[in-house]
Amino acid sequence: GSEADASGNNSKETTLTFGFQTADYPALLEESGLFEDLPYKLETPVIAGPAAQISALYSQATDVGLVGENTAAFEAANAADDWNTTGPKVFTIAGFTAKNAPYPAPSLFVKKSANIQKLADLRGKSIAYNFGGNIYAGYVKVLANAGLTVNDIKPVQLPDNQAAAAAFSAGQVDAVVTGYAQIKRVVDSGEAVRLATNEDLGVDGGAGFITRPDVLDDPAKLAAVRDFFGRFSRFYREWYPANEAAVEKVLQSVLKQTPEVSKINWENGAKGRLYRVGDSAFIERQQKIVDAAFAAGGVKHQRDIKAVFNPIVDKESVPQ
Amino acid sequence: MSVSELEHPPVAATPPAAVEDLSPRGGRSRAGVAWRTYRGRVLRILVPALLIALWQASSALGWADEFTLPPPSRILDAYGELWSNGDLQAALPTSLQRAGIGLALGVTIGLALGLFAGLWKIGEEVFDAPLQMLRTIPFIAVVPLFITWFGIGETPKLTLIAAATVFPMYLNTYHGVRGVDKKVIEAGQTFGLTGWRLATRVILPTALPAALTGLRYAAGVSLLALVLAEQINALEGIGYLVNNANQNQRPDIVIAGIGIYALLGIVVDVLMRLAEHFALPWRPRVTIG
Amino acid sequence: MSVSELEHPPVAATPPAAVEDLSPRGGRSRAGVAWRTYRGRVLRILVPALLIALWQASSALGWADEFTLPPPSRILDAYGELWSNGDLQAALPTSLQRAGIGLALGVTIGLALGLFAGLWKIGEEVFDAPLQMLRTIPFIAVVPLFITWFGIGETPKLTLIAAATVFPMYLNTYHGVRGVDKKVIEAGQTFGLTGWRLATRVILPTALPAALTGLRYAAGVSLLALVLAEQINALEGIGYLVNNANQNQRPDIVIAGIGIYALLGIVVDVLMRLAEHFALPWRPRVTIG
Amino acid sequence: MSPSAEAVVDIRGVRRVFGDRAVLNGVDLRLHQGDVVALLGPSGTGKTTLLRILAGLDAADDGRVLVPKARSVVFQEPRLVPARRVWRNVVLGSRHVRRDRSRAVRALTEVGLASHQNAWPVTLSGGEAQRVALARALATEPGLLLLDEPFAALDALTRIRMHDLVAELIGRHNPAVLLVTHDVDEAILLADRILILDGGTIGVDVTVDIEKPRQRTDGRFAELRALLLGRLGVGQATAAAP
Amino acid sequence: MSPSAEAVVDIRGVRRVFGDRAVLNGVDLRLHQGDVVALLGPSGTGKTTLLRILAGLDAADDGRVLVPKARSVVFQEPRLVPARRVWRNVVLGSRHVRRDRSRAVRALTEVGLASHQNAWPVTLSGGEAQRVALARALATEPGLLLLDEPFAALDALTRIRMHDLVAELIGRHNPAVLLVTHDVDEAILLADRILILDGGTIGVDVTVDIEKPRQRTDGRFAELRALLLGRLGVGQATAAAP
Ligand SMILES: Nc1ncnc2c1ncn2[C@@H]1O[C@H](COP(=O)(O)OP(=O)(O)OP(=O)(O)O)[C@@H](O)[C@H]1O
Ligand SMILES: Nc1ncnc2c1ncn2[C@@H]1O[C@H](COP(=O)(O)OP(=O)(O)OP(=O)(O)O)[C@@H](O)[C@H]1O
Ligand SMILES: [Mg+2]
Ligand SMILES: [Mg+2]
Repeated sequence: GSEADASGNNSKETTLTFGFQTADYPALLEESGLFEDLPYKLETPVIAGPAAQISALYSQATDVGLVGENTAAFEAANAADDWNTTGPKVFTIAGFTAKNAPYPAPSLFVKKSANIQKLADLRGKSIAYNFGGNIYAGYVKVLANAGLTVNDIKPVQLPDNQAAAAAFSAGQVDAVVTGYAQIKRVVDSGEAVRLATNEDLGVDGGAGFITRPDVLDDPAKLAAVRDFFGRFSRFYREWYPANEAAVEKVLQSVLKQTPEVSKINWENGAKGRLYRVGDSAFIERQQKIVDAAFAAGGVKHQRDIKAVFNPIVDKESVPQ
Repeated sequence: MSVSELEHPPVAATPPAAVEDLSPRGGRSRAGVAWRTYRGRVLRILVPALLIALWQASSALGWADEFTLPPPSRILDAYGELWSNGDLQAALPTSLQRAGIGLALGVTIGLALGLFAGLWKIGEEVFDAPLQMLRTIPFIAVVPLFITWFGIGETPKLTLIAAATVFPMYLNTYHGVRGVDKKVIEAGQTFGLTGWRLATRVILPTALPAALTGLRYAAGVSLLALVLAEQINALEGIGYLVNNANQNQRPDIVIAGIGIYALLGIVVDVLMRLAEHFALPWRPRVTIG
Repeated sequence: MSVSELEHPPVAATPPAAVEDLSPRGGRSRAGVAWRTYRGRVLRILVPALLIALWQASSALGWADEFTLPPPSRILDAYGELWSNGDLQAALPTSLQRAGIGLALGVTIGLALGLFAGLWKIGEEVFDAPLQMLRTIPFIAVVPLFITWFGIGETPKLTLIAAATVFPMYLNTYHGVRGVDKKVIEAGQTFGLTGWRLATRVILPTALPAALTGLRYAAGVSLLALVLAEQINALEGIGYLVNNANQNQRPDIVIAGIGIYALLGIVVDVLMRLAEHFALPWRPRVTIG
Repeated sequence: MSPSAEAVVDIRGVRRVFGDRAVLNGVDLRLHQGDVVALLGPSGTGKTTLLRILAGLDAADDGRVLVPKARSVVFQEPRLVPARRVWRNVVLGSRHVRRDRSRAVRALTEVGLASHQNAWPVTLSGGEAQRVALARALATEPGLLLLDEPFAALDALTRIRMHDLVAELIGRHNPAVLLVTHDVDEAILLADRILILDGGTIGVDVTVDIEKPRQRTDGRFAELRALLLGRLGVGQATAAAP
Repeated sequence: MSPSAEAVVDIRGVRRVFGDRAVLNGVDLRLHQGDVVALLGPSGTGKTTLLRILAGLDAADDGRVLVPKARSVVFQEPRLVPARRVWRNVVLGSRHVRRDRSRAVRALTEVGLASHQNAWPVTLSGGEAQRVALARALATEPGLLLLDEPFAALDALTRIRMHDLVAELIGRHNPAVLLVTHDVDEAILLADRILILDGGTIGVDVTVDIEKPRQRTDGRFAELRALLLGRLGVGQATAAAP
């Protein structure tokens, strides 16, 4: 990181605390070797769940946190004050998605026996999902694209992805918004089919990286953030696709994934790239998701959420 | 020494060091009794009220920011919001019904097993180990299993609440039964009581204080279990409200929800105190001061 | 009737209906004692073993599919995997230390408050209401608040475990103290015991069975609380293992984790039984059959 | 004692060991229907232990124990169930408690406690509790009545009333009775036979053949009293003199 | 009674009401240092209630109660702490329990229970438990000793030994003693003054001026016994005859 060296001489004393939700990230970052000899100290606590991530961020236990791509937008739409006037309390500064992934997530899966050929057929059917993140975005876009409201279907909200997948696999619901890995069994056996992918639904999927304004105002921290995303971008572009064995090994040993699941995850992740959060088409898609969530009662206000997407590290994330 | 001397003792107003005056003291004592009675009620309300005042002050003085600990005034607004949306009105009956049914199931099972294991060695040998295992199951991790087995209707919710309440009831009943005075049990046996009648006439009434402790604890657990249970396909309920607020970074509603829990906890407690009062009239109440 | 007639009674082998033979029966009785002793140990192991056999059978017979309820054989493999990775070896000491410290904190506070509230009316008036409120807090919903207040180090984890264990300890101690025979307390007071010495010499030893019930319960709770606590910035620990496996479609590891919990639960139980055995030698153990 | 009848209590060579001390070390005892036997002995000598074995509450370590099925016991302590009102304690073993309330009240009236029928045991005085325990035992129809110092907490007048009550019950149901007491006069007044338990065996077994009602003024009474007190280790001069 | 000395116990017009029954209804009592007073009365008449008020365990509803600070009580039941070994029960109130172990053993030896010093209370016989309670009271140096039927569960010989023991303690520390008993002979043997409590007040208050050691054979003894038994409602013929 030569550019970071230039920005501050005592930046070795800067600590960047980057909260991840799963333990594979710290392991993969280390494995890649791209994050050695950093001009600042990097800490990578693992904090499960978006709510806990946001708490950690607000309480300054972390500087940057990994959440869903739309988490900050939902925060804005839920906030008591309009962030367009008060200024955002959190920014999404980067995002990560796997376009053209072989197993796109979130996707809509339906039971064959439920006789659902198109989104509109979901009327009166039960759909399982979990609140928050991409799954929820997928769910509200399913409704929006199908031209349905929550009153036209039987929504089944469950605590997490696993529970939703379990309900679907056990035949308790007609449809589910989830990833392929979770319900592989029923799809492979032919009991269920995929009806729509994230792209069909207008959900990018993947992760969002959020931070506080004061982190960006601190030059040393900002420099560290820029440096980090520069390396992180390379990590996804170069290292991850080229190191299938190493990645799967980490997924298996750290996350205890089965070889099958870890392979699915690697194949998806190998297509993964950071994207520009300043991209207007992207922001427009996010606005649609928030609007759809508002229609479904998932957020409290209909707000313009443009302001939470801060392109301050877009240059490092997506180098030309 | 004449009688009148004793009634108006010249020096006895300051009795010698080794003597103690245990006489009841008319006026002071009546005030004392009243004071003790009211002190109880007042303190029970005053202490929480003070905590709330401190909390509001900490916000006003900037010790805690709005996000870390929203001030009580914000919590009140949250109640207003929940009330005007009708969330609260919908949540309470639903949740109380769930908690109630689950609790009834769990307590019945726990009581039966506790009695059985307490009364008969073989009961303990058969049920104790499985129950010790049951109680250590982290329910949060078995939600998918619950859904697979019990579906997504009311069954998994009630099952979960019942499962969570069985153990406290069991453990306290068991220990209560084991703690019943052996001598009194023997007396019952001598007069021809065995099995069920010995249990209902001697052991259960005498173990009732412990069983009620279990019930009191289980009642609290049933409310807590709502938070887990109502993650499963619930659209109303206090647990759902809290979960939902938690996912939406609404600490004010989370704390409002905790407030409802606390209130319900106190209601349960008052009810249990009444129950104890009526169920245990024979029990002298003692404190050392 | 001669003595020899009595010792070898011609008809007394079938005594008249109204007469009962209470004689100890030599051979049979020794076998009986041995049988009762071993039956206990055997049943305690046999019952869980049978449950496991049933479980394996249910997989073999297809009552439950591999994904929702993997058979015991798969769970064994999971243990193998966790062991060879060194996860188990890393998890146990970390988690046990956390649970232990949290438990020690919570139990100390709970014991102190329980004694205080049990012994002095004012203690109850001051602490009972706040504790009744504390116990109804759904900890699962306050993990984010704990992060806000206590950061992401060990503090929030230990605080959470301690907070979860205070109440069971408090409640049982309190009820134990209140349940101590008034007559014995009076005897202590008469012989000049007051306050602390009355508590340690008369009330605490006599209330110990109840306090130990509380400890036993709190120990279980401390293990359960790990699942929540180890959501916060933990990279090892049993709670972490379970959470992680749950998110990564490894029901076998989830169940393996539950198995560890169950095992720890039983270990705790055995330890508590030993503790009770040594702490309560004065207590006759009774069952009615 | 009617030698023709079959013994209803028949124990032989009963041993009971606590730790390394044989509290009972070969006790033999036979009682027939209607026998009233008093058991004396120093404190801690094993009287209660023997009663517990006869009641079926404790098992002998060795020996042979045959007793009637229907037994009633007045324990050395009242042993009332604290959670049940006095009258319910009296009909504790009854099959139809409510229906037997009148029986309970009758028994309580006999011991002079009808007014306490609805009290909780904890509010009773020592003697009242002991009388409730007595009423409980007397309300049954036992084949064997075991009384462990049942009158210890009673004043002289109440004690006489209770003596009469017990005598009446014995007349009515004709059970075998074993009465533990420390009062030698009481033993002589009530019993047909007096035993002294000491050192783990029954050392003295005398038949009282003074016709009833017995008078303390009777020469044979004083003689027997002196004999028993002597065997209990109390010198004539100190206490045994009439 | 030494009229010149100041009374250490001075109660006047003490009332105690349970429900709507005045169990004590104006009791007056003065005791001086060294006074040994026996309290007789039918069962349930309020003797224990009065003792509890003197012990400071219950409050009078009305009246005046002055008692010494240092009081020892032998309750009607043993009231041992079940969770503490016998010797620790004896020095229950002591500040330095371990240091006082020898004192405990001495007291236990006096009541003949040195061998039970390490036993748990639950294993004691009725009389043994009562003797431990006695040892516990005698191991202190009270200004007022309250004894509620302390010898009820003891055999004749042990009872005599305990009488001696109490007399010795009284000689040593000179406390005021109030002894509740149902045994009229015992009252006459031990007390300087005998009271009978009945109907809520002290109806009889007689001074015993027979010189010690008192003999049951003494005419004045028999006379006093007859008087007291008469006041307790026991006819001469039945039980009071010497
Ligand atoms: N807490 C109470 N509530 C109601 N009544 C009570 C209570 N305590 C005692 N009594 C009643 O007061 C009366 C006197 O009781 P107390 O124990 O003083 O009698 P006592 O003279 O010691 O009798 P005893 O010789 O049988 O021991 C009894 O009738 C008893 O039932
Ligand atoms: N469970 C036990 N464990 C150990 N020792 C015991 C047990 N039960 C009784 N003992 C001892 O056995 C002896 C006899 O006790 P028991 O109660 O039979 O005496 P007792 O003759 O009834 O005396 P008392 O007249 O004092 O009631 C006592 O020394 C007692 O300490
Ligand atoms: Mg005895
Ligand atoms: Mg009394």
